[in-house]
Amino acid sequence: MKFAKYVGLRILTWALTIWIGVTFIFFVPRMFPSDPVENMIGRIQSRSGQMDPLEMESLRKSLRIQFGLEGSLLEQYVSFLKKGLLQFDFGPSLMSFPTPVGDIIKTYLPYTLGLMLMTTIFSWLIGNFIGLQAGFRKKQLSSKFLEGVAICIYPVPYFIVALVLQIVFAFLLGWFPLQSTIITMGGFVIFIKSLLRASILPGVSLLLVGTGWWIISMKSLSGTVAEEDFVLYARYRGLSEGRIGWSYVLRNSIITQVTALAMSLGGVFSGSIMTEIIFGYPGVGTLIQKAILQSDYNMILGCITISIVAIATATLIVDLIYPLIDPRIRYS
Amino acid sequence: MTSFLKNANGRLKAGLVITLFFLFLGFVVYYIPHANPFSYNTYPRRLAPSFGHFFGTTSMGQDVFWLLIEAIHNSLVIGFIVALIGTVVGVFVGLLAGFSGGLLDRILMVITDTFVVIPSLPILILMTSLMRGSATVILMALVLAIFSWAWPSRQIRSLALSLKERDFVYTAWFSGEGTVQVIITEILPYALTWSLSNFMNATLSAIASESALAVLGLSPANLISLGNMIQWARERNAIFTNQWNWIGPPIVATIVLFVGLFLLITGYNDYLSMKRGR
Amino acid sequence: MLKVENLSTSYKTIDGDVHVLENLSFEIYENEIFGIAGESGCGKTTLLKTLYDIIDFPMQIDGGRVLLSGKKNGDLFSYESGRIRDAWWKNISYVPQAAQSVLNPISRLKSQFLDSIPEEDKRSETKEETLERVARYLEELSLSRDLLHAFPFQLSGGMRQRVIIALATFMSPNVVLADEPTTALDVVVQRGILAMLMRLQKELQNTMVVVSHDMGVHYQVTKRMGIMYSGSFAELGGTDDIFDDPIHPYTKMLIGALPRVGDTSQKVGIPGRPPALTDPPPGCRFAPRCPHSNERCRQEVPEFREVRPGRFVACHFAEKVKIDDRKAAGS
Amino acid sequence: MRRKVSAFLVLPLLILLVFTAVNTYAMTEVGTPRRETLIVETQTPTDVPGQFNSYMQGTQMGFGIHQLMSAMMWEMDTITGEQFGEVAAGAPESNEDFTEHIVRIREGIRWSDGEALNADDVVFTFNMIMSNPGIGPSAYYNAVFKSVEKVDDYTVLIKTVDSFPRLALRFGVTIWGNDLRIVPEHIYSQVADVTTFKDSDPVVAGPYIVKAFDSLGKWILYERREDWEYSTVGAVTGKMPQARYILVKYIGDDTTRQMAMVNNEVDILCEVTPEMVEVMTAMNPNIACWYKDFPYATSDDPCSKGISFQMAKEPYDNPDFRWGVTLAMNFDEISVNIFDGVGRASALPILTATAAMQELYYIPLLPWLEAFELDLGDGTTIQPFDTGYALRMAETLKAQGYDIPSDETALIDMFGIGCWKYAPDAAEKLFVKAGLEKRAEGWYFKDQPFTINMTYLADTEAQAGRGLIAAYDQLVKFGFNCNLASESSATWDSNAATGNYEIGGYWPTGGITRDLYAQISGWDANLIVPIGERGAGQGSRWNNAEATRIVQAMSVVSPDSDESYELGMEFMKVATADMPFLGFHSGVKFVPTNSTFWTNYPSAENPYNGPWWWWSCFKYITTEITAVD
Repeated sequence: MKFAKYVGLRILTWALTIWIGVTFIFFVPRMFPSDPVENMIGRIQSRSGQMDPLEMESLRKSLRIQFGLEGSLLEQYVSFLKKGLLQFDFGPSLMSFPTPVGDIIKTYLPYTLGLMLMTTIFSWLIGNFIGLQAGFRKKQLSSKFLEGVAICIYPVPYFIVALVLQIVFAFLLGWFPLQSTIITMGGFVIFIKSLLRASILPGVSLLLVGTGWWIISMKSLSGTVAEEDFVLYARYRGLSEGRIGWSYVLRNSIITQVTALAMSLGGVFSGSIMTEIIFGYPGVGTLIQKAILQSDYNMILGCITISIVAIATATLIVDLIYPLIDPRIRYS
Repeated sequence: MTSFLKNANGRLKAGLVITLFFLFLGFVVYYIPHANPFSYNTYPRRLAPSFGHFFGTTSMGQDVFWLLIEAIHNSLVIGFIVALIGTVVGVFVGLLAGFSGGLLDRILMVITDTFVVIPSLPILILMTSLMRGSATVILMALVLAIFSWAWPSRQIRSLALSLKERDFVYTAWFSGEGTVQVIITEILPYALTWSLSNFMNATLSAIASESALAVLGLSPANLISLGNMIQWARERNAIFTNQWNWIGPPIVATIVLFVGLFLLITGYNDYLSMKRGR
Repeated sequence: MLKVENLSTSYKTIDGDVHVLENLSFEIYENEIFGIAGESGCGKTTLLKTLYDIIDFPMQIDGGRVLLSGKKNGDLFSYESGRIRDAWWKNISYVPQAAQSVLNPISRLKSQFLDSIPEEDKRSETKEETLERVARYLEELSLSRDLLHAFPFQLSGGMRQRVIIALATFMSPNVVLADEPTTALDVVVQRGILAMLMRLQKELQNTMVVVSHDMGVHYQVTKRMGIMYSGSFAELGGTDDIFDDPIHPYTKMLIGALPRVGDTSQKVGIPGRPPALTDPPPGCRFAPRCPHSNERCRQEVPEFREVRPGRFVACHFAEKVKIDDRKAAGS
Repeated sequence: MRRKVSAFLVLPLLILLVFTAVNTYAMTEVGTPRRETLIVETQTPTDVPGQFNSYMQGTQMGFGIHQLMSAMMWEMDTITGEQFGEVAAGAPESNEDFTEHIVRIREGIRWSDGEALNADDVVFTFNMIMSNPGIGPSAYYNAVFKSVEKVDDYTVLIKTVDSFPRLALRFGVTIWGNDLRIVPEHIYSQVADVTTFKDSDPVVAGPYIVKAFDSLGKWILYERREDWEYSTVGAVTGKMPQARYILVKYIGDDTTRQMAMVNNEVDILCEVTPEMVEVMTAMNPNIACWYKDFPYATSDDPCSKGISFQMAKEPYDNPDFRWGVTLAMNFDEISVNIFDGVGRASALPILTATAAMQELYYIPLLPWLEAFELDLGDGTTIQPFDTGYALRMAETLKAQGYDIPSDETALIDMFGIGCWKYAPDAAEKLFVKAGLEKRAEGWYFKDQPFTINMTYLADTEAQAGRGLIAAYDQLVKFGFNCNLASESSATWDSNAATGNYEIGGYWPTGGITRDLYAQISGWDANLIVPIGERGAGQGSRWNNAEATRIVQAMSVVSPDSDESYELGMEFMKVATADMPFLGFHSGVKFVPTNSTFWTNYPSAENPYNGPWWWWSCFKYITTEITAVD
């Protein structure tokens, strides 16, 4: 019964988190002077010179009506909560009017999710593996070396890593495309091949930075755990180092790392935005940037709402599986 | 001091040396009189490094060395403001939540969790792109600070929860001290030790966020920061024109500063845990 | 059988080496419970660690050795310091102090039992058979077999201690070292644990070494015991003998401080504190606290010698003070 | 500008080129033979891939859609600035008061499905726009047109509500393209709602059809029509577009773009910075711009960049102040700071000094400009026009080792007829005259410390952004206290419309046709609305009665008449005296091409068209670009 209460409380927090986050996102862009209608007129004007005054006036009027920007802020907010949160219907994109925001996000979301999931999971696994070695076998030269590498890579600003990879592997060596081109026509094999080619550099750059962090945190965690009584005692019991590392040190430190994984997802998402922009990888990150630059309220709301929901849900899931890996929570 | 030097680990020492060096550049060298480094055509353009211009000049005739000094200064200032706000607010909210418990704790934690979960970069992009018109160092720092308090407050809360159980707090409680007083006299010293390490961490991440925004072209246009310096050099194609003396220093400075701060943080934490272990 | 020969150990610190054990020599025999008593900081745990061959930085052996020898399943074995590790759990096992935190908090007890069983044993039987063996063993010790499915945090402190003792004795080692097995437990539970240890020893006919600062424990369970003071033995001999006729002034004070049935007088502790190992006094280390000490005590280290068969004492006046003090104790 | 790009970058690249050229370049990533595929950059990817209907909003026309497929009524020769009929057979034949216009339709154009393009399609298109409020310009069309009717299969009668002398100028291409694109009636009339019809497999009149497109919106592959001779281009020129395939592709950020170009992964880039040209030309000898060598860029983009004042605010409303700003700036330095001195000075406000405009307006105005005098307020005057700029810049650049022609005509073509003088003393007097006060701590206005807020658009147009930063630099050096801010287009567009700025780096300028009406109609003072409101044009809020009179007089005059030209000249004089916009250079565009696979791009040596790949005129360039071999 206690467990049910735990689950219930977590789900409530999850819902509240999303609501607060989304409300924040809804009001922020509307507090600033930028206006999607002006922006669209500006775009038309800047590509074809001066616009006839009469035409500008009539265009402005019709766009206001079409974009549904006439109602009061509160009305817009209520209808957004109703449609956006409950049905994931964010209305039409303003920069690609009248195509629904949902349709556009649907095209790009899988790529961002794929990249993020793959790199997050791999960097978590690799980082924790190396971190465990480094923390558990502190004295070995190889662990010191790996940790040193991690310390040097981790703090390097993300875009610098990405830039260096791009110049070296795409430009000088030509192993990978300069920009992520994914061939969506011509069959599944071609698609997968091009997807892999396009994802490797962005993936590796995310991996490098991400792994560094996991190495460092896992190292310090497992270093601490390795000095706990139960690990020492396991050693006195004559257990093999491998067994101690796996079943005693790793299992006890990984619990903390699982929580940290959930907490880090927001950061991973930010990192993936930078990757997408630098490598031209098609995804929600680039979409957000473009939407912001063109004050496409609906698109901004859509993308960020989805990412908030995704991250909050991932955190929820982690919290819900947490008892499975930590019996102390399960039984108390 | 001597015992500190004796006990400090190599990391802490290296981190301290690097960080102090940057503080020296940013807050001492910075005040040596020099021409406004932003100003164009102060010197001939594209000079190679020389004694007069340690890192040469840019395509706009600015002295790279002084740009770098100013950038370090501004980046550190942004970092410190953000870290200060984040740490102070974080400690306050965390302590409040941890000690009040009940409904207030729940509410504060839901809000905190929200800010941990919301992906910060898109919102920073959003806010900076909308308010660039009026952005200054302070404003930039304030925006970055929106996301800098949540994580510390979570940590401080759990620290508070565990401290709450300890004897001396009970004693203080029973001896009739109020919550606030207990917090100030008994808890804060603990929290402060932790805060110092958080402060450095927050500085680091604030500088990183500012740089990321700058590289997206979203930092204020005349703010000389490390990120903006990299961005300006990139805009003028310094990478491909081999003006390494221009794009190199801010990148190297960023990396070294980051590694330095990072070593300082981890070294300091190791030092603390070693001290506690004694 | 454990044999200690001229053993000296020290800790390396920034301020120089701290000599903890100085030139110890004694033997622990087969089929006995041997007790080591003494105040905290006297080197009990260091001795135990050395016996168990846990020699980790900053601790080191400066001289002498520990010899573990005996016979198991018909095979003779002999290990000395540095190799004793190879005998861990088969021939020698260890019940640690702070038993509350020595089990992996997140795995079930059955897997922790399985972990301790050597590969060669596991190969000859299935996992179920092994577990069945463990379960039966627990039942022999009057413990529930369901414990195997439990997590450490679900057990009470006493139960955890019992499980650890079961864990340490399951492989029937020749020597079991128990470090403060009853500390931090309430009296009723203590008694249960001690009874369990005694019963086990009786059944296994092995050697058990019990380290405790609590003289009561030694009185109850040990057959022979040594009393440590500041890194070496003050007195060593049969437990009953020592309790009946303590020779060393320190031993006397320890026993004198014990509560007795019907005695309502206020018990005083031993005045003063044990010397710092970083800067031990010359001569007899107990001298500063000893009511009988004289100039000789403060200068000359007393020899640890056999004053009568099986009875060793390190005091210049081992033969002399005996009578005076017995009077004093009687009054 | 040919600085050494070190062996570090060049050597590995050359090795790479030698080893991989044959294999890598045989096929493009979309599976077409590289030698038959012209790869062109598009500046923005689309979020609605597969949407080709130009009347559905959100369609990214610049993605090759309007360059290769759309049918325009009138197209434009970008070199001479003269229009010619594309779907129309010639200029409209209007009645006396310009209310009825006969438009003849070109015969011989067929849609890509074989149907003939005729008056039905044209009439349908007009009526479709007018009857669909969901189409952006619908309201405007209804305000302009009374009716559009078919006379016969190849003749259309258009009646306008008022006198409308500029039918072709307004509804044909002048700059970039035009919103009026003829659609196939037999397709669009079958569609329930043309504003939500994606038209994923478009039937077109242009020379190319869609072969494939990226569902992620980053590229579209076009294939030449089998019956290209019946396409618009075929019918107008009789020439065949050379490339069998054209791949229009989004390349990415500047770093990626130049790397892609150097690696021959793209043939045409839209616009780059001079620093990129320097690197690309050094690393790949096949890369060139409009000029092979310095100054590389064409200066004929019809949008001059400079600084725009918010003239509803004090003291920016004062011409003396604006002239003060003009004279406080050293144009030579600004020019070097923007594009290393490249670019034609475009000193007249509003009108851009393209080659054609320089001939038409700038040079005829030169005597007047030289004689033009400003009253400095203390009894002295200054003649602010400086004809020495071209020579000075030529000397400066020669000293840096560039090969600069010495022929005066060439120099004037390169650097313009002149700029405004750098006269800080005169500027100071003008500021004083405008009511400012110089104190020891700096400039004061109305007893308040005076600060200038300067804004530029961050995400686009490096020329404008750099120009404003250079201006900021100049004003700071002059002694003003200035703030510098960059805004995203989202913010700027609102701020520009509501007048929420002081000095902006923007380009409310133009000049491509002899008739200036389209360029100056937005400066009508009647369009001014108070600050904070959004008006129709006039973001700068220039309240000049004389200029307004000229604009209104011009609106009813035939664009081809001499009267229109005279009014244009007059407007320029009024504007110069009042300085509502300070122009720096004409639109300087570095538009690089790569002749590894394709050659004969339009260039200074062979200027058969402007290098405007992103304009609808690109289709006429495709017939000239030929394959190497």
